[in-house]
Amino acid sequence: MNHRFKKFAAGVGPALGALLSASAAWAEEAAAPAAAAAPTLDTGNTAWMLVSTALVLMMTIPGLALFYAGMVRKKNVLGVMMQSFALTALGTVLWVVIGYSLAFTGTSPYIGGLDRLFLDGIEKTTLSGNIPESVFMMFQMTFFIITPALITGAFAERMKFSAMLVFMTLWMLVVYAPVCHWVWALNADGTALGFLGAMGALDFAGGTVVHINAGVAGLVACIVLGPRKGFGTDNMAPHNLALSVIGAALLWVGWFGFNAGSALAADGRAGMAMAVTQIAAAAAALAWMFAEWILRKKPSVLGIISGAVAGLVAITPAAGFVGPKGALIIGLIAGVVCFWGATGLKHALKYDDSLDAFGVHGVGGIIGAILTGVFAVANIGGTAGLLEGNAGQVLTQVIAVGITVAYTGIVSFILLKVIDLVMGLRVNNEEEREGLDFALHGETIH
Amino acid sequence: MNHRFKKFAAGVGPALGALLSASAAWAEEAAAPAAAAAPTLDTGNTAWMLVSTALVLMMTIPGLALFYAGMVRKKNVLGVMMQSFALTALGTVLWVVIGYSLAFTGTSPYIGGLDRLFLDGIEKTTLSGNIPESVFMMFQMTFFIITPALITGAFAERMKFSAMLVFMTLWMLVVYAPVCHWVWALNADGTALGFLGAMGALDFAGGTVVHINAGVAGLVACIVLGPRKGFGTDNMAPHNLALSVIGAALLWVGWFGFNAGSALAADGRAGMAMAVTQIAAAAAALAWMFAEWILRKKPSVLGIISGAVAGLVAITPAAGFVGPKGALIIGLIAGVVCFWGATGLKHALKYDDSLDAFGVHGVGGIIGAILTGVFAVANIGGTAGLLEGNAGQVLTQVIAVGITVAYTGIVSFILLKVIDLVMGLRVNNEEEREGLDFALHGETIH
Amino acid sequence: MNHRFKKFAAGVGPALGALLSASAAWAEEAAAPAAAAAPTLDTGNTAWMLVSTALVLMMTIPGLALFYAGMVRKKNVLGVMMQSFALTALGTVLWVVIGYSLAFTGTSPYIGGLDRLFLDGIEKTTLSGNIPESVFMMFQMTFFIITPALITGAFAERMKFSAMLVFMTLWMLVVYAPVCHWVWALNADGTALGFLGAMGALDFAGGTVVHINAGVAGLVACIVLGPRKGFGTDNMAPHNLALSVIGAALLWVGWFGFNAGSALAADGRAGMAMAVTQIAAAAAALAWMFAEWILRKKPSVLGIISGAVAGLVAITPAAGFVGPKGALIIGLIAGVVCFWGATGLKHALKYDDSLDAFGVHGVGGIIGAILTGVFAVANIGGTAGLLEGNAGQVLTQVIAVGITVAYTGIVSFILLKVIDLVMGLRVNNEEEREGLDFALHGETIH
Amino acid sequence: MKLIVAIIKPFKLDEVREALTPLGVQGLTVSEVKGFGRQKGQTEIYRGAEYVVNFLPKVKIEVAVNDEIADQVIEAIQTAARTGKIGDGKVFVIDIAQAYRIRTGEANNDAL
Amino acid sequence: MKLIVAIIKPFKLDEVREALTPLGVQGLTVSEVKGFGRQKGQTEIYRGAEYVVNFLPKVKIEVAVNDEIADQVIEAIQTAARTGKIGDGKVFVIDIAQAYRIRTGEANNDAL
Amino acid sequence: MKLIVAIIKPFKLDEVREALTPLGVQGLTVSEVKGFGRQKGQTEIYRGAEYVVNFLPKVKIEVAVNDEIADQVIEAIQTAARTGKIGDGKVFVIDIAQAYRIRTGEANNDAL
Ligand SMILES: Nc1ncnc2c1ncn2[C@@H]1O[C@H](COP(=O)(O)OP(=O)(O)O)[C@@H](O)[C@H]1O
Ligand SMILES: Nc1ncnc2c1ncn2[C@@H]1O[C@H](COP(=O)(O)OP(=O)(O)O)[C@@H](O)[C@H]1O
Ligand SMILES: Nc1ncnc2c1ncn2[C@@H]1O[C@H](COP(=O)(O)OP(=O)(O)O)[C@@H](O)[C@H]1O
Repeated sequence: MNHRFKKFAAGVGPALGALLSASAAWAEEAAAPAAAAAPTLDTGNTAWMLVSTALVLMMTIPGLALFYAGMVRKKNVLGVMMQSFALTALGTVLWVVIGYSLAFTGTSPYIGGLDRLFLDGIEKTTLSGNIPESVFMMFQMTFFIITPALITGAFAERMKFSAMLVFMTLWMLVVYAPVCHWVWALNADGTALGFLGAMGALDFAGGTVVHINAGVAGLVACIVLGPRKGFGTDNMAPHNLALSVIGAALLWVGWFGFNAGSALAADGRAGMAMAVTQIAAAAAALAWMFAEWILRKKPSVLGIISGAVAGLVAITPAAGFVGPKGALIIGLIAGVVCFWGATGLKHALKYDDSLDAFGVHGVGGIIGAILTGVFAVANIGGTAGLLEGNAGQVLTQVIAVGITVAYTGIVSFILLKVIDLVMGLRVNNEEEREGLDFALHGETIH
Repeated sequence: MNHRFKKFAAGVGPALGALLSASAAWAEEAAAPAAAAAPTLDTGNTAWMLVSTALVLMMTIPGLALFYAGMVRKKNVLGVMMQSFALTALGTVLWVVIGYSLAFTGTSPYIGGLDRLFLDGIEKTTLSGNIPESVFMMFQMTFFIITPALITGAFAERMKFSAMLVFMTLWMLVVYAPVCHWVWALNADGTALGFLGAMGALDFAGGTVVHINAGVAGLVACIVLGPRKGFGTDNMAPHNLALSVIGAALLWVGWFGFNAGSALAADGRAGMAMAVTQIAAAAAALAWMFAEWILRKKPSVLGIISGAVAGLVAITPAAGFVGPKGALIIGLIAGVVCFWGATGLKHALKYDDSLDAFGVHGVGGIIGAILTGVFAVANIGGTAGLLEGNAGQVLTQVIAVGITVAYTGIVSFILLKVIDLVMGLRVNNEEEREGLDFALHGETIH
Repeated sequence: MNHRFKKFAAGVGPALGALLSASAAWAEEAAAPAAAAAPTLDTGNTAWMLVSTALVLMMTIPGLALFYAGMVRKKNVLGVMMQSFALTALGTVLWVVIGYSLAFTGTSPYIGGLDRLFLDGIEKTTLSGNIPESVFMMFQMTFFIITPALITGAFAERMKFSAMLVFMTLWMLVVYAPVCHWVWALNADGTALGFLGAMGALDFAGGTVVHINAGVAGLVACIVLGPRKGFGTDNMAPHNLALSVIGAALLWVGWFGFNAGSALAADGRAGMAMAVTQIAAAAAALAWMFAEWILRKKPSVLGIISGAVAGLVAITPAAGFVGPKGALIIGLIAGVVCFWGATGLKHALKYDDSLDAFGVHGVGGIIGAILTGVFAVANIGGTAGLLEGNAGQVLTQVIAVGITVAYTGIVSFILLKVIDLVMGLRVNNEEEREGLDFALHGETIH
Repeated sequence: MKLIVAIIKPFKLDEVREALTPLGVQGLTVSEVKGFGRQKGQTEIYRGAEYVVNFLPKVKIEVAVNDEIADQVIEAIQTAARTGKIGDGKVFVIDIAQAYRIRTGEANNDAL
Repeated sequence: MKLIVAIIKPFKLDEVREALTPLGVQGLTVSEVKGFGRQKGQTEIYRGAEYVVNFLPKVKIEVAVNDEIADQVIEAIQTAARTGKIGDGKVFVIDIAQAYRIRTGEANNDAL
Repeated sequence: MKLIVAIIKPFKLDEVREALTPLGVQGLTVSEVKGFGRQKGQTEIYRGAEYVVNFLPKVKIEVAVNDEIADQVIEAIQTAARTGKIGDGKVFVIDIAQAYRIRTGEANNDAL
């Protein structure tokens, strides 16, 4: 899914280049009687991408829904799960109607075209590289779904469900789709179309597109909405961390689809991506655990699972580019820095990022994106990083991060302010005290 | 797994026909030095079918077990989970001993033979198409397991565990096996053997075989058993909908194996089946949510997850035949109509379908089976539907639905009445009040 | 993963080799005439092994974590989950640093070498058979992780977290790595390197390496630590068996990766392994359920899920060697004997194996390992068992079991005693009464 | 005024509440409690380990009434809660010195 | 000594506790209860089935005080717990015959 | 008759119950409560946010006894529940005006 990968592949020769191309143009040809070079469907790669799609969907529901639900107070458990579930449904429809087209078609480096509205032109036999385009579209859909769901952690326990739906609808189309296009859209020849990709920015599975994007939007949202009533004074201890452990575990397992699936093939690169994903998650989990053990006297369950997620976030842009040793270091750094992001930083600046969408996904995404430029190994992903003498790559990464942060930050802010004026973002005090479960959804956990 | 698919394929010529044949005879040849036409094992398709089998098993345990358990009262949570778990074990043994043979062998259009008792003749090298027959047998087993488990939702919180086991044993052999044979059994040449299949009825992944079959049996069962004590007066609010959300999410994810797996290959048709599955689930979830929001003032978690399941049920027979737009419409219709089925219809007729096995699976299955005849696209599944000018297909679908409803309705009724006479179906009042967890299983949730 | 399989496959020659290799491989050859002997990457097998890795990870987190957490008292739920989660992270790092190298490299029949420290030498293109070595390494890692996690069931609710980490670190390197090497390490030509493997001992997926190893270590640990305060007098009823049902279900589903994945290919042997896994689990679940129903008057949820796990344990060494009928018998025996192991035996000997790590995994593993020698079918796994006239195989199995029991028993005992002296193994009474959740981790379930 | 404390079987709660309304009882407070008494506890078995649950789930009703209707209320509770089986529970009557309605500050009988 | 029993709205608990400390109240005991009264219950809807939850969550505070400060405590509780909306709850005052501190065996006022 | 209300540490429940049986106490009622007092609460930390849990889990035992054995019961409870550490709890004694056994309608001492 990453343009570098494509370029590298394209370098191997037209045949393989075609095999790996993700453009519709090629698919057309595939339908017509094809030349020797024409890509043919690989059942092994297709099997892996079908599974990866299922795994990434599982990350959002039930994974993320549980991870978040376990951290809120009992009165908001269902409301939090409702958000992830509703965004799954909403994101699916938006992606089909126009999102996919805006993200992956067209010839502009800034935004996609409208060729694929309602998935027009995707036939049973249409290929994207050597997998069906329907599968590529579905795999990408799951990223489109989880990104807004990640944001909900920042404003948990206080946002109106209706306002959340409106905000996310706009955000997915106005923020996600273009940023995705900038980083991952390809030309027919498999070279990068999006301007960030063309610039040479590396993002294997979504450090910028997914995590920085979501983390920064979350930070903006929690500041615009303001803290929960009683923040800092009332006891807001998590209701049931067992749910969060299940969620974190399913996120970890599902992340194999997220990262190794981003190789778009069941090959050595996917294997390496899976390995570094596991290594970074483990290293970060231990790093956070020991940091907390030393500083707070006790290693907590919430700590170790948060660390694992931090490591998974940080390795996301790097998977497919770095090796085991790089992953180990990225994980250790992410674990410690995100621990600080979710504790020191947040308390210093006093914003109420309820479930640390920014502290974990924003901070972890930024660390990962930059370290990708440090640890990239040429004969894994085709691009060398700082350690292999390509100092420039770090700068490229920093620029890509900066542009993403600025764009999502500004646009998210504007969207939220407008919606606040039009319909209001927050539930009233009565509803907030009563809890979103009953106040908004008429249900409670008994 | 769908005969149309086979027919269509068979049309392509003996080679492909062989590739898709499910008969042992062919497999023998495959073992021996084979002609050019002999099917060979495709590791990609096999990988996908191994995974699909795991995904569909996951739908029953823990998926369905959780979906149902979250909706009952605390005193019955374990009892409900016990039913799904025990049916998984029971169904496995029955399938191995005789079920598979009754469903997929023989030459009669009405019931299978006994060639595969205890799986005799399935060797390591035996192929079914280009996957091992052991894998095809396992994939089908998971459908045999989930169907009776779906029924348990209709009589939750009041049926004797012993009577449930006896009823399901008979039902799986006397109802499921033949209906499965009618719809999916094939001749050696890959053409339809079962009379419904031969008639041209379309059922890609089990609209009739699984959902209508289970839904109608459930309706009959809840009427024969009668309502729960206190139905309509006592507060029977779900104990913990968080469990139901997890369950619904796992059902959704697992359904990819159910529907895309029914392509029996990792190809473009599987990809299209996965896409329409996702689209219909999402559309139905939103449809139910908004219908409830408008009519009941609040969008509930139980509502949106019920809608998603309704959409998944309705797309089941249609996946592999319809395209994205058709799926969108099928989902929207299923969401609204099943909302009515689980609320208006049930309350109007006053039967106590505890967890809406009929309201969601019966109603959704019927909608899906009929709409498949409307939206079928020739160059996806090889059969045109009403919109492509093949009006007759709708009638074929209606007939298939009618026959299934009648058969399962009548036989289920007879089985239940007989068992009621012999051993009684219901727990006594004392046990029902105490809750099945302790009364039947000697355990409680603390 | 089993050496017999390699021998067998290697023995049959290019013909079968070709038959087992995937269409992709053929395509390659078609494109550029390749050297017949050179192994090429098979995308179908790789896809299945990527998925199997994810499935086995899912067995530990959240599977085993939930299975165990549901059986303890509320005050220890998080502490139990913490152990599985921390061992996942710890095991990953240990495996990468040195574990993998010790288990699978070198030329000694007793212990591996250091060629793969920090995974040195595993490149993107490095193959192991026809899958990437990175994937083989990852798949094996998940076994390295779940084995110590299984042990934690034996000393639940009373061991210090710090001491647990120290013990497991040593145990994984000093016990798991060598035993794994003895059974599964191969020479370059695919013949067995480890002395147990070379001896002809059959262990397809870890009866000795994983289950006996963990079960016996658990037994030793619970005896060395001594019983929980109030064992036999206080009410120690499971807090929430619904969690255990979810866990058991995920273990069952994940076990497909464990057993069918151990074929290291998506082929007929994997299909057969999946089938017998399902059959044994179901048979054992029913056997335990009916045994309990007869002896204790009520069939319990804890009983049926324990039976399923017992069957899965027992079939683990046998999968890939036995057929459906053998699996049925192995399951029935395992269900009844493990029921006795977790009830009669434990209460007779009065040790406090809190969650029956030995009663289920130790006893089940021993039964399975020995019965593998009885029911092995030559044309499934290449080795005949007693029933096919190869009586010697049973003896070989018994010897392998004996050696494993002795080694893990003795070394585990020494490690525990030393750690007890150095830092103490148990929490103090105050902490034990308060519960590990708060005492050790500073958190509680609210 | 009297505080009538009744410990009853949980499934009798609604019947008791309905029995009190006609007597003019406007409110009551309920808590989930566990009871130990003549009624024998249930036995739960987990992997062969038997646990006798000595404490059975009961519901405690606390209702404050003025002295006039106290006897009727006591009578009504017993009638509604009685199954005749062991474990039906108890009624205890305690004197209340003062009572207040927080919303209005009304005192004693007016507070009930 | 008096046992002051207050049934209040759950979210008022902290305010009430803070209001009592200045009066020298050193401890109190709290339990979660369900209240039935004039305040109407909420309606939950599940797949179209409506359940009126007659019993609303309340918190019961039990605080034993010596007679001197009883009236201030009663007053303080009401002030802190009052929202003016229906359902604010009640305060009941009961005489205590004896009181003991288990740790020391101290009796009556010294025990509080 | 007296209603003896004891607030104790949860893990002492069984000991207390066993201490009362020899005195002829046939039953008692238990509820889970939260206690606030001299004993300091625990601190839970979640991602660096510290929450002091002011309210500690306690168990409330309510046992109605006839006047004769009241003092022994009070004594027995204190002895069984005492650890000597802060937070052991309290015993309050309240007069019961009337008592009934619902099953039989028996009154007062016969009801206990
Ligand atoms: N002396 C007592 N003090 C307080 N509560 C009691 C007492 N005796 C019984 N109870 C409560 O009444 C319940 C029923 O009492 P039990 O002796 O089991 O049956 P019965 O009241 O029919 O004789 C017990 O579970 C307990 O909650
Ligand atoms: N007679 C009573 N005895 C015991 N508790 C009562 C009584 N009346 C009311 N309560 C408790 O007080 C709570 C509030 O009473 P309610 O009538 O709803 O409002 P208000 O006290 O403002 O009139 C009730 O939920 C119940 O818990
Ligand atoms: N005045 C009081 N009224 C009601 N309950 C009290 C009172 N004081 C203490 N308690 C209860 O007794 C428990 C123990 O009291 P505490 O002051 O912590 O220790 P100690 O009783 O040893 O001095 C408290 O947690 C609370 O539940």
